[in-house]
Amino acid sequence: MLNSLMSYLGSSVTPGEAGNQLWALIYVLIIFTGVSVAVIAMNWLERKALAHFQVRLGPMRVGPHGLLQPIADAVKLLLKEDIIPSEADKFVFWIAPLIGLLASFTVYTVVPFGPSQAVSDMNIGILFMLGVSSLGVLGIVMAGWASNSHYPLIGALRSSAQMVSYEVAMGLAVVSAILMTSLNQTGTGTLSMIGIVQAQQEQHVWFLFKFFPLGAIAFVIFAIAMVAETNRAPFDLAEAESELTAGFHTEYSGLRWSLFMLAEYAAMIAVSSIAVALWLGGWMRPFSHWLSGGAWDFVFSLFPGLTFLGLAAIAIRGTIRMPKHSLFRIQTIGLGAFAAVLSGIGLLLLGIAVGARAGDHVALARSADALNNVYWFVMKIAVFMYMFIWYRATWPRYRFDQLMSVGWKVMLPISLGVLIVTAIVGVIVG
Amino acid sequence: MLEITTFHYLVVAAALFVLGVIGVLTRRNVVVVLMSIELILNAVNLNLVAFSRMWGGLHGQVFAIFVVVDAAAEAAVGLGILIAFFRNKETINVDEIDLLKW
Amino acid sequence: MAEESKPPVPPLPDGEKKPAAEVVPPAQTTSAANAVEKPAAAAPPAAADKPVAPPAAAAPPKPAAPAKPAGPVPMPWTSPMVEKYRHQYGSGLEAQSYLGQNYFSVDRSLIPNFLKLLRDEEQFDYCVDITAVHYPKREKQFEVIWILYSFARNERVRVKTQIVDGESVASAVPLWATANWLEREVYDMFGIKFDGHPDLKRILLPDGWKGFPLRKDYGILQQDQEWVQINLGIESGQ
Amino acid sequence: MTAETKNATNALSNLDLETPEKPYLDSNELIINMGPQHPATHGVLRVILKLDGEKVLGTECVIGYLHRGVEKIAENRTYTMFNPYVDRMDYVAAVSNGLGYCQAVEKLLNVEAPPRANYIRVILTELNRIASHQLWLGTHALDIGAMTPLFYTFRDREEILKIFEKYCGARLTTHAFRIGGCQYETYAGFEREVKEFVAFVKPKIDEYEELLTTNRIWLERTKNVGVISAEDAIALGVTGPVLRASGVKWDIRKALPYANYSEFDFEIPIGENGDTYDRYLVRMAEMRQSLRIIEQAVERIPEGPIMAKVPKVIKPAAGEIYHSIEAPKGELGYFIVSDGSTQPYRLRVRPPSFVNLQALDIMVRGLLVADVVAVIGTLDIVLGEVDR
Amino acid sequence: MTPVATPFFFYLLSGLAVLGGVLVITRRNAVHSALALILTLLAVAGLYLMLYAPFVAGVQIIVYAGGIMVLFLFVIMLVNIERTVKERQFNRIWPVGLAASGALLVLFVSVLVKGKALFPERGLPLPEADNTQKIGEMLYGNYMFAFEIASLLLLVAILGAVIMTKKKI
Repeated sequence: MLNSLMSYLGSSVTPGEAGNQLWALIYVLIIFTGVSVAVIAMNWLERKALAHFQVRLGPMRVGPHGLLQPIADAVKLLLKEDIIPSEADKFVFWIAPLIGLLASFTVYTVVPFGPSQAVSDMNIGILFMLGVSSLGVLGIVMAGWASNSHYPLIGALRSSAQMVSYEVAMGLAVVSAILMTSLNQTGTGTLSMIGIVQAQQEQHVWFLFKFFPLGAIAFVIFAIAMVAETNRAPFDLAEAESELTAGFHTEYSGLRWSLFMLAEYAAMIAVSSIAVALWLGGWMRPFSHWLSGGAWDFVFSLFPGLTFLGLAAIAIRGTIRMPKHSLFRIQTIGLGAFAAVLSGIGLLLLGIAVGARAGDHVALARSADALNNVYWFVMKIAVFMYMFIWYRATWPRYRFDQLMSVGWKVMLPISLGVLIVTAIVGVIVG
Repeated sequence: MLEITTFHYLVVAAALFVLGVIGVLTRRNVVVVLMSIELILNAVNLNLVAFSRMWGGLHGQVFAIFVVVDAAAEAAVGLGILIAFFRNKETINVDEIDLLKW
Repeated sequence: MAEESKPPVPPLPDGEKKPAAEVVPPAQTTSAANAVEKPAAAAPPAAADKPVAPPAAAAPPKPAAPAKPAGPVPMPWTSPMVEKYRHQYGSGLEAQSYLGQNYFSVDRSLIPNFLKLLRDEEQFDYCVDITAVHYPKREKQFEVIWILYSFARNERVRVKTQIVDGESVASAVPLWATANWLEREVYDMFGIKFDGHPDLKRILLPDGWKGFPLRKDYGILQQDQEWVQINLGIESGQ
Repeated sequence: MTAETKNATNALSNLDLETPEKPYLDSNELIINMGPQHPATHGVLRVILKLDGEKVLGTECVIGYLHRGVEKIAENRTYTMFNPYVDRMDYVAAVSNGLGYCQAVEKLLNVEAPPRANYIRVILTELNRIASHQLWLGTHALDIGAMTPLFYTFRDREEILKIFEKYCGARLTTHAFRIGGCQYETYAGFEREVKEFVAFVKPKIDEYEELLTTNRIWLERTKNVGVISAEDAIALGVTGPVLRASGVKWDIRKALPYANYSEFDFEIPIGENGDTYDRYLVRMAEMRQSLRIIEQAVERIPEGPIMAKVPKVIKPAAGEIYHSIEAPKGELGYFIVSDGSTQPYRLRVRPPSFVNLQALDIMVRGLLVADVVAVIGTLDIVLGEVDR
Repeated sequence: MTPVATPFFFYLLSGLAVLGGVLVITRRNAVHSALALILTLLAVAGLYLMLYAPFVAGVQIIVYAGGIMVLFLFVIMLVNIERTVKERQFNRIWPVGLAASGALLVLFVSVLVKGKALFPERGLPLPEADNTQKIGEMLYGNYMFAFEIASLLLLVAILGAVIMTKKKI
């Protein structure tokens, strides 16, 4: 066991490829926990950010600045009565959120957080991701149908039509990115997620900027389609609360409802990671080509630690500005402790980075590398998450027919055109 | 455990095929009949891919992809007919589809 | 108020009617016809000298002598329009003005025609409101009131008719679509039926409710006990 | 099919739905109850939607859930006692309601409020119009899916409510006016605060417009949605911004001026197409016009008494009167029949929301469910006033 | 990627596939049938992966499970009449159908038993890494014509479906 644990450490491929089930399991656990924590954090962040967009404070009561609000929410949802409507199809009603959850979490097996930081590297990685994430619609459709109620049914119909239509444009945009992977020395493209990122590394360019503006257009199409794909504003027709009360999950409550939310946010992170891997260079740090060299590598490797220290600084500022009333003592202590934890993590990360630079300890260097890779990947995803919130705060909701016509009449032709032009340019240039 | 050979896959495919045939021949609901046809097509696909593996070529897999395309076309047309039919007769039972024209 | 009922006089046949072109409003009304376009200029500053605010009347109303301690009284209302219709309908129609607001008291049988004339010939194209008043002591218990407004003339007029309990009135829905709900509300509150209404049913009260709350004999605390018990499962809604 | 939907089917059977051909999947026409509890019905409005897929074939409004019998109550209260009740009808424009009622009774009494009272009335009423439109904008945008304007408008509406509170102690159901004038003299700094408010809210209105007016999705959601032509609007008795958006330049403040509106210089914004977007633009412009009126009124507000000579016991002579004002939602009319006693013999309220709501059906036929929500929002109904 | 515990996964997946198939033809409710079919499709996709056909597996998931089945569910919801659940599920000639299927099964079994010796123990090694690329080359090389015909077929199918479902073009 220990051997099989240690045997992987030296390898530079994913545990799935190395055939190391134990490490694969560990990765799965890490990713599952990480995504769940990210969803919880996203929940808090969305409420907070949205609140600040809307000139209000958002959650402030549970924990300092509402930091513990997601936990309180989770507890509430777990304890809440779980209602199944009497006329509902019990089995389907029960299994629908699980399907959604399963679909959005299965995607993470091929998300490349780093060259070897993924559960597995399938040679059909992107195909797998698109396929599995498209299964999420089944959960929504079944939830809407099983509720045996009109609003959920309409929500489900909307959602299925919407997701199927946007998948087409999304797929074509993805294909144009995949096309770019073949423009290297060997002339062979790849569908593997890690391969795609490595192709960007090889070509020294994020595909976002490749054949400017072709890559950018494909990226924008994907970025729009992925919002539609995850049923988020302004494409949140399936759960449009002002029209369909809550769409497909109108009849859901408590735990099952929270599973839907979990699935939705996990799917958001998943599609964002596709976008990051395909167009934003995956785990590559910014300017890895222009600002190359050991010194720059070192500078950029400081970023993870500095980020945590920055967060810690914000938390410390919050602690200092906390009212000096005895009622706030616990909150102050809590925020202070949070700041301490954050700065501890930051210092640790800085230490690793510095240590990797100073000594030539292989394990340290490797973990510094891994941290960097994961850090940049997560940071890029975070940008997308923020965009999701921003969209929601800014835009009204599309109407169903408009959504469809945008999907079929605007995005599909453009993505087809981009694909064709990319192919032509690829042939000419490569 | 036994080594898995092409034979095993063929057995599974045969089972799926027979299930599909039973569905097509006995069920009344057109939607289920269509789904049974999908089962048959899958059985065929499984055979194709298994043989492709057996002979080490990719022709079987390519053919399987064509079958999937065909299945998509069949589903679209079949469900289209079904909707048109349902609109006229308000039934989706296959044994009530007994007129060539209405 | 004109309480006494008049014997119905059938309107003149169409052939004898004056052609519409001759029905020219008086001069100041024609100028007021533009009021929709530039009303501020047309409207005199109404506040200072005249207590009656709106310059609504086409024919300037008789100043409703405010000095009179007994209060204002209805005045006869004269205008070319009134003259024309008085001529046409005779005693079935009475035009009066109270506090500068003009109204016709019309016999019930004249209502459909008269409203149609007002709309088509006098351009009262906007039916502001339809309502009713219950006078239990009178022989004709109900007074149904149409409040009409003309954009072209910038003038508001009321048409009233009196009916006995159980009698119906012609529906104004064919003339003004807005009458639909307004008549339903009158029916709901007073139980007055409107002939030719497309969908005369209760609007504010629930469908099975018994009684018509705005009648004077309906107490303010009264309710349909039975309905409340059956549908709400409580003894009383109070 | 539950019993509920069966009832709904019956309720719809009398709608003359023009279906020249067999509708798509006719056995699957959906009957949907939108409301009485629904996020977008602005209260307890129940709209029975008959849908073909998502296309609306017909609607039927079921109202009366908030019916309190205001007209019956009026017959059992004295004129003075009834005054606060009118605030509860259109509870987002309580000041307007009060103005209409007080003026109607004043007319019946044949008295005129003194000029200073009229100025105060105009200022407060126009502030109230802005508040009402702000609330409308927030909720309407929320219906269409834009969350953020709601919070902006509520933030700014708060300033108006503060002025109300300082003036008369109440924020929502203000009961600001009395028959014959105003009860309260303005507080110290009233003029200054109103001026500050005007300066404060002008850029805020720009801010709302910045979020919405040129927003592509907003345009797509509102342009050519819920179109009502001027003829239809007049026939349906629709008033207020909805009528003006259809191109009819008619505002009671100009056409039949009351209070002292004839002394102010302002414009009547009108639209062209009568769609949801035009109604939006008209209301936005109306807010600006209201600010103009307020600015002029604050500048010119005279000194003097604020109450006319009104007897302690209000006992109008027998007679009847109809008086209407331009409330934020349209023509708000009071038809009062007096029998010479201290109580109105009959008091009829002509509610703009009630009449405007009637237009919903023809406005949404053939549109989609999402548009129903948009149109309900754009009609700017308040169920307290619809049901009374 | 080297498959692990091959027999276990094979029996698991094929068991699931057959179970799904049985459920498809026995469930009263069409939605349940569709769910069972999805189960079968996913299991078969797993079997494809075991047969070193990742691209076909991916296509299976995307096209079948993600596309065709959503279409099925969509239509089931559109034509969802509850009485079909309460009605007779099998047509009157079901014994004949069953007998015919039984005969087919017997045929299959006999063929498989007789021909068992024909199948080699181990398939020839298939290069997995460039599976997709090879398939692509074949699709656009050897089978180009067939590929074009397939695309034409799809186009015709789309048009047909649209024309049939539209009440008025």
